[in-house]
Amino acid sequence: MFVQDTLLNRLKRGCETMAYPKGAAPALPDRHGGALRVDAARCDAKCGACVTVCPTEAIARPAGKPVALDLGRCIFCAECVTVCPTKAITRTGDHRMAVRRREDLVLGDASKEQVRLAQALDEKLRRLFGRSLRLRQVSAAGCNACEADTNVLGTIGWDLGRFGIQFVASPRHADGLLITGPVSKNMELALKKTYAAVPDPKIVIAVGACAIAGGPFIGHPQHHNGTSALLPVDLYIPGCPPHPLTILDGLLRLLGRLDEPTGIR
Amino acid sequence: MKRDTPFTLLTNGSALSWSDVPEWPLTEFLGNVGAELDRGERLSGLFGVPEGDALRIVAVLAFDAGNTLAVGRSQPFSGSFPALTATHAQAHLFEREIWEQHGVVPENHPWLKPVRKDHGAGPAVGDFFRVDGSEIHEVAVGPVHAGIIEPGHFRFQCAGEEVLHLEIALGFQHRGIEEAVTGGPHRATVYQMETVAGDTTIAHTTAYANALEALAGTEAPLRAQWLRAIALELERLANHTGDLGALAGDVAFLPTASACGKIRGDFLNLTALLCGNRFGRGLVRPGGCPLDCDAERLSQLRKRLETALAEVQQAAAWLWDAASVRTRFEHTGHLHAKQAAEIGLVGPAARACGLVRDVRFDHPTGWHRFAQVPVSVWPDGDVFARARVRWLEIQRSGDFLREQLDAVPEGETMAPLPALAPNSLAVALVEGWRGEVCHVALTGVDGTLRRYKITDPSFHNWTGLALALRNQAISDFPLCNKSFNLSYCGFDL
Amino acid sequence: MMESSAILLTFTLWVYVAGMAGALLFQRAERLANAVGFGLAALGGACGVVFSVSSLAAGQGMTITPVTLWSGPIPGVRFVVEADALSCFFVLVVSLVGLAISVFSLGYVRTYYGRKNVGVMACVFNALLLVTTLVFIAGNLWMFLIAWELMALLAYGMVSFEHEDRETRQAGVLFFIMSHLDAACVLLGFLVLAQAAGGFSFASFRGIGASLSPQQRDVAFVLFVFGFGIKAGIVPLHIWLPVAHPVAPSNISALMSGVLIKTGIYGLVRVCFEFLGPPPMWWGASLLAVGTVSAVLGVLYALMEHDLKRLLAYHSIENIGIILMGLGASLMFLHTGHAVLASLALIAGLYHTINHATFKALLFLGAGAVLHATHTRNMEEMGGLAKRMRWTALFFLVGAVAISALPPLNGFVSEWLTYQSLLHGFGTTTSLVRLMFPLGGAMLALTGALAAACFVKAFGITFLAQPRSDHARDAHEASLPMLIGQGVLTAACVFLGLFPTVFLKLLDPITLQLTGHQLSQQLTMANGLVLSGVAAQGGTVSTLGIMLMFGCLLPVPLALWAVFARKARTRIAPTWDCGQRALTPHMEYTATGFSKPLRMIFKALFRPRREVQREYDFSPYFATTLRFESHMEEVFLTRIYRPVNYGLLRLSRRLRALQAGSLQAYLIYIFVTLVALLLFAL
Amino acid sequence: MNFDPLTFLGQTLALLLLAPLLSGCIKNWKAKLQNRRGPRPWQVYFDIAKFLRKDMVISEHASWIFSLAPYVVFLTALLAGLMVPMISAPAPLRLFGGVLAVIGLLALGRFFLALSGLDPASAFGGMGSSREMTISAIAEPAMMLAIFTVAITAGSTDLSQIAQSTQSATWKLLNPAHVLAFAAMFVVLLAETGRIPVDNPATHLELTMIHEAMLLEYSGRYLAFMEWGAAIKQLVLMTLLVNVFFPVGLAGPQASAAALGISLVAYLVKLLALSAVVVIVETTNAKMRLFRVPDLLSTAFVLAALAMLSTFLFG
Repeated sequence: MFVQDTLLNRLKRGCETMAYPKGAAPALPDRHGGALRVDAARCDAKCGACVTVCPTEAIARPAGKPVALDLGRCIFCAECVTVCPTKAITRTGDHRMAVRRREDLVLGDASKEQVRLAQALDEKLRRLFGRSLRLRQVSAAGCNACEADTNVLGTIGWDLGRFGIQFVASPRHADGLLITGPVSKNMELALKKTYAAVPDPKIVIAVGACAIAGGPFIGHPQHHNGTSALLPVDLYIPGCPPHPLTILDGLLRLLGRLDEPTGIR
Repeated sequence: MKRDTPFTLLTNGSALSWSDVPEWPLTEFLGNVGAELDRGERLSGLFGVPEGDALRIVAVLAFDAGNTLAVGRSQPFSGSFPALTATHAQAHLFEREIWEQHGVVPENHPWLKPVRKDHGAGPAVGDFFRVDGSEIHEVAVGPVHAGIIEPGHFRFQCAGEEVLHLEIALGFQHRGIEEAVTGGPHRATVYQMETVAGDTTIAHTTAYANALEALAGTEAPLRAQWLRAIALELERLANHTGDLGALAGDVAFLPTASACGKIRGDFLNLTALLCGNRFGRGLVRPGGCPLDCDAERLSQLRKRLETALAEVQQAAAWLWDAASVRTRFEHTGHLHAKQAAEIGLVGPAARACGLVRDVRFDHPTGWHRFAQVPVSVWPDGDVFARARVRWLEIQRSGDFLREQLDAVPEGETMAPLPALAPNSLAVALVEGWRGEVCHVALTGVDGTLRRYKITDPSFHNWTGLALALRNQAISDFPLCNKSFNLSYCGFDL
Repeated sequence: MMESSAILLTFTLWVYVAGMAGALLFQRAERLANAVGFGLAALGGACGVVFSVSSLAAGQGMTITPVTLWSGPIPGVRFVVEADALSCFFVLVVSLVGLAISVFSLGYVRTYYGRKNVGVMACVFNALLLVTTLVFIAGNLWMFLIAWELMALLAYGMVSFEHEDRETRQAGVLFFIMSHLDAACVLLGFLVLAQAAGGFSFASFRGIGASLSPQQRDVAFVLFVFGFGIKAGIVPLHIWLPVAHPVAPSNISALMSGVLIKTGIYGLVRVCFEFLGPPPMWWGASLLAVGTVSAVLGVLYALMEHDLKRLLAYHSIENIGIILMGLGASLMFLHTGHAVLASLALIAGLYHTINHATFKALLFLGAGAVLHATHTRNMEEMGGLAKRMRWTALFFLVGAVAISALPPLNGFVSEWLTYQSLLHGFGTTTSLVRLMFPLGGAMLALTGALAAACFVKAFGITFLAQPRSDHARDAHEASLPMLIGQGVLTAACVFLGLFPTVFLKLLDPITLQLTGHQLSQQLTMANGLVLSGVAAQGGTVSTLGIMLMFGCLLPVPLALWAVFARKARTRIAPTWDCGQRALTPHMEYTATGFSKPLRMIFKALFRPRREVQREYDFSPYFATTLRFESHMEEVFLTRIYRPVNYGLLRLSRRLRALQAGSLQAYLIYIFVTLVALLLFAL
Repeated sequence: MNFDPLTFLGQTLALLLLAPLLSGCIKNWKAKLQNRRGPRPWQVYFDIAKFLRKDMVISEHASWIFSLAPYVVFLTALLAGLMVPMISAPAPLRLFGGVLAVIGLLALGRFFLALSGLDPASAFGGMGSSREMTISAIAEPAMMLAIFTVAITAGSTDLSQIAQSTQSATWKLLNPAHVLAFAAMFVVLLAETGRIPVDNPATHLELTMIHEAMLLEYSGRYLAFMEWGAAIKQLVLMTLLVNVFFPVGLAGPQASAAALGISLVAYLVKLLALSAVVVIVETTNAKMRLFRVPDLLSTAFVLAALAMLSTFLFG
């Protein structure tokens, strides 16, 4: 009967949860490429190849300054990497991209070649949510890819529960919102009511390029180009969709559960 | 075999000039469409093409038995048109959409309500259908659902625990893709096609690519078509495994739920092996597939595919073996074959009612012309049947991938795409994992896209869920909902 | 000492008479009639309470001397009054409930100003109290039957007080017929006894059963069970109760449910324990069985109601069933010779009698206040009254907790005593009948749980969430006298719940008189704090202890609040509605929806029928209208009463043929009867 | 009146601390059986501590019942726990109530929990209350019959007395009456604490919840008290099952320190064994259709009735 079968199978396979963050992080798919890096020295002021090719106008050319790449609007299509003649924009293969402030995602200036990674919450919030964080997920016009990769964190491989992080049904039980999708006008009322229903103190996490700046649909009149138009956001996790490892890294970084030094660059 | 029909026939993934599309006065056009539907044909698309301030209605019919498509259009008209829905239920959502997008009123349409937005006030407003009776109470499960799922509004009319009527109001995910594509293809169009429904990226992008290639008069290189077929089946495997796990999770059967959660991640990583993105972003482009795969990568894909298929075999075996699961699945959310045919269900939901409908079988295009995937059908039309159809498709997709990975075609994977022919219409159908994805592209005088219509399989199937819930216990709704597992953003575009 | 209580008793009766006269006199001035009538009734109730408590407290010192109230012109017909311990207990019941209802009525009858004759109502109310008291203290058959008949007539008058609508008139007629059925049975029963005893005084009836032949005793027992059973409302004789009680004005329904159905219990106790001598086993077993069936069916039917007063009426049947379980067990223990257990079971039955009187009257008064504010009895149109009628909600909640037999209130204490007696019953006999005790216990548990479910529905749908109608939205709190009336009964419930050992002392003289044992000492431990069963280690309970422990443990959550949540703020926000536009009252749970699962589980009993009419213009997928109706079959009505009714009608129609109208036919009938009589006389 | 404050305080602390740990262990083991690491057993402490500190959002439709219910649920569970023998046979509040008082207190907690579900006027709360009261109404007679079986053989409703009398005749543990009563009580335990075959504690889906649906509107410290009360209720029912129906190793009234130590160890071992059985049942069964739960509970009633009959047959 399947009861013995399942129990035996269980003993054979043992614990299938990954060792991360204690052990090494699982490798990103080799063609994924991870975060982007802008090498200001290599970018010569006259060339604008990458600006025209970017589908979400994430790259701007401020006069006299090196190119400014906004990773929040980037959907990681890597068109700019292939088209840049001097290889100024490169892929670092690094999964760590979550930031606390929106401007930390803009790369290009001399000291800001790469993403300034998120600092943990302040002492009070970290003491409160450090070991028990319950999030209410709201899909505001998300295309179901960011939702799927947030959902996969609950499966046995990633096992979000071991950090005390849990997705709950009612906003009353939640400590914060995890928002995906460019926040369509049709979802505006629902998102505001959900945010109002969460008891303080609460945090807001924007997952995916859509939730940060509108993603591939940037500029459409049907939505608000991301969450920051409506709610104060505490954590931005870029990507289209962000790899589960990136989302998990962002959450753990937010709660200060990652012991390795953050601000290395 | 040719059938005497007034419509112009064309094969899937091909184009014809806008003038070749037969044209009739409005009532005659609707009469012809009604006649074809009475003969048992299926309506794949019915949409409006504005001409000045007047409007033409274009119909795309799928003659499954004849393995061909058919198109026809009405002369420009304005004001209102007699609704087909009175006699053919499968046209009901199309006509509501025409009313909402173009303002022409379908006369005596039995259920004329907005499809995506309520003219500025957001969806799910206004009067819902009410059952009268003193003990009836409404249960409204609003846009924000429990768990991680897209928003949609379900209004139940209940007598205690029993659901008498379910009305579904969507539109929360509306991002305005069709409006953005007109005048395209722009820089962002292909990325928007990839995110029409995030979990059906390959199907939608392949349909988009086929349509543009048809308009350009070319075809993707064979190896590219092969790579697209591989990616399509990987996407199907990942989603069906995820659904089996979710169905087990909804009845709290932990062994299969936990195992399938992990195995779905493995299948997504196989797609990531091909293109770096777990959902196949960047794998398919009009003109072919930009990223080629060397032999070593394919053998690694083959090896990891075997382990994943073995694991899903084990997990599914537990599911079918557990009696407590079976009592929950059987006779829940039942749909008859006649109902499924009348409301025009597609995909696994239709095949679970015994209808033999599969675009890879009826209208093969791309690599499916050379390699056949048998159609998975199950007769009963309840949750158990939908789960079994998913399990059969996992096995058959697995066999197809094994067979194809052993015989890899050679050649280029990317060819430059010539300019699109002006004033021509292209229809591309692809069997996504939820069912038939239908893209119709119409170019204007200057070769840019004058009108682009996307029909996600969920557009056909949401009515099926509303029907399946009648006279069911409300505690079985999540199970029925997950057995359909329809896309909200695919419907809302 | 005896002299003063007799004076007090006669004074109480005269106060009622004065109340009647005063109410009639000031009919014209409604306000005055109300004040005088119900004021005097309240005074009479107070005196009755003082009388009964003092005489019960006197205990052994009570000598029973029959007093002739009035000897009329007809020889041999004398109205004798005799207040022994059992009578005093029931006088306490009627007086306490009468007091509370009179105070309540001072405020409640204001709605009838200008519409109905308040003076008549006050007068009949006083008369009812007077006559009921006389029933309890009747010394001989004449007094008992006259008082019994008057009680039925006056109650009929009150049931059809609002005779405008047909439903009330029909209910009155049904009540009238059933009252006279039970009066007939009781009369026949007493005639069987009187024929053996030679006289009509109750003193001569005591222990008369020994001199009767077993068949005669059984016949008398069956007649008494039928007679008193109809008045008490046990299943299957209950059909009049849920019809009559709801249509009466709420204060009268409270009196009927609280007191009038107790006259049936009084009759059964008086007859079975005193007159009919040592009971055979099947008497007790049948009472226990009927009690269990009444309890379970009563609560099941109550669950299906969404008319607040019908729901409470069905609960009366349930609680009468529980009382009968106690009495039945007591009779069985008398048969097997376990006198101590018999007195424990009797105490359980009597304790539940006064408990039911208090919390049922409280709930009916609460329902009256709600009806007074919302002008409807249908719970589906109420809701949100807790915020508008704060005190009535609190009192109704206390009544609900009490009737659901939840600690620490009085319902729990009496059911605890019943469980104790059932538990020890298993060991009293070896015959198969001892299995009835644990099964009875299980059914009592089912009844308790279903009662809790029913009162979560009743309280939740009526008082909580959003108001479902305009009436409910602008409901206002009841007036002061109404609140005081409910407050008196709430205090009684709390007292009877927390201090059972104090009250048990009052029951000593009764058990001494009926079963020859005084148990209050044996049941009291830890100087009155703890109530214990009869067996040595048989298990104890202390409701007062539980309340003390609640107070004692409260600092635990409060300390956690102080330590952790000092800075936490509270915010009022709309209910979480999944982010949709707004929650409408139509989305709240309905009373029928609440009890639907139980209706499906017990569908063999309810036989629910449902009709769904679906209309559509073009295709079945798009219905234009959908109607859903579900009905339940009144099993007793359709299976027992209706066939009997039709049978009688058919028979009477056939007999009408005898009335042929021709003189010759009548002469022949006379002749035939004469011949028959002559033959019989040989 | 032998009421000594030491065992009273000891047992209160034990109840308060052991209950979250036990539900944490069950969650952890369920995760282990799914091949995942899962939340640590003391995770429930962190959750409760966080909820205590957080602000509260209360529905505008809620009345004072909504604020009273958490305290009633918490205190009734605690009080019922103090009447059940944990380590030594005489429970601290033995005099204040036997098994009938324990069932009554848990019923009082459920009464107010159901009312608080109806109060905020949301359909889910009403649904949860209706299902909770229905299931408890069907479970109650089965529980009472099982308890009657044990109480009759011991001749008392006092839990300590029952435990000691069952303990004294060791063969009594194996006679069919006790085994059947234990089985019936196990099924009732699954129903009362909302475990998998009846209700899924870890579900997200409001329409399938029973117990959780009533808590959807609670937040902050009220939610902490409600969760804690539910955990204590689960511990009380398990202790009832373990110490009264299977009182192996339970120390007598005036037991020596050694006997108390053995009793503590035996109690913890039995408790964890019972939790293991519950976990295995949970991970290998799907949740029952709502209208099949009464069938499950009527089988529990039949088991209890058989237990009763067997006391009659085997004396």
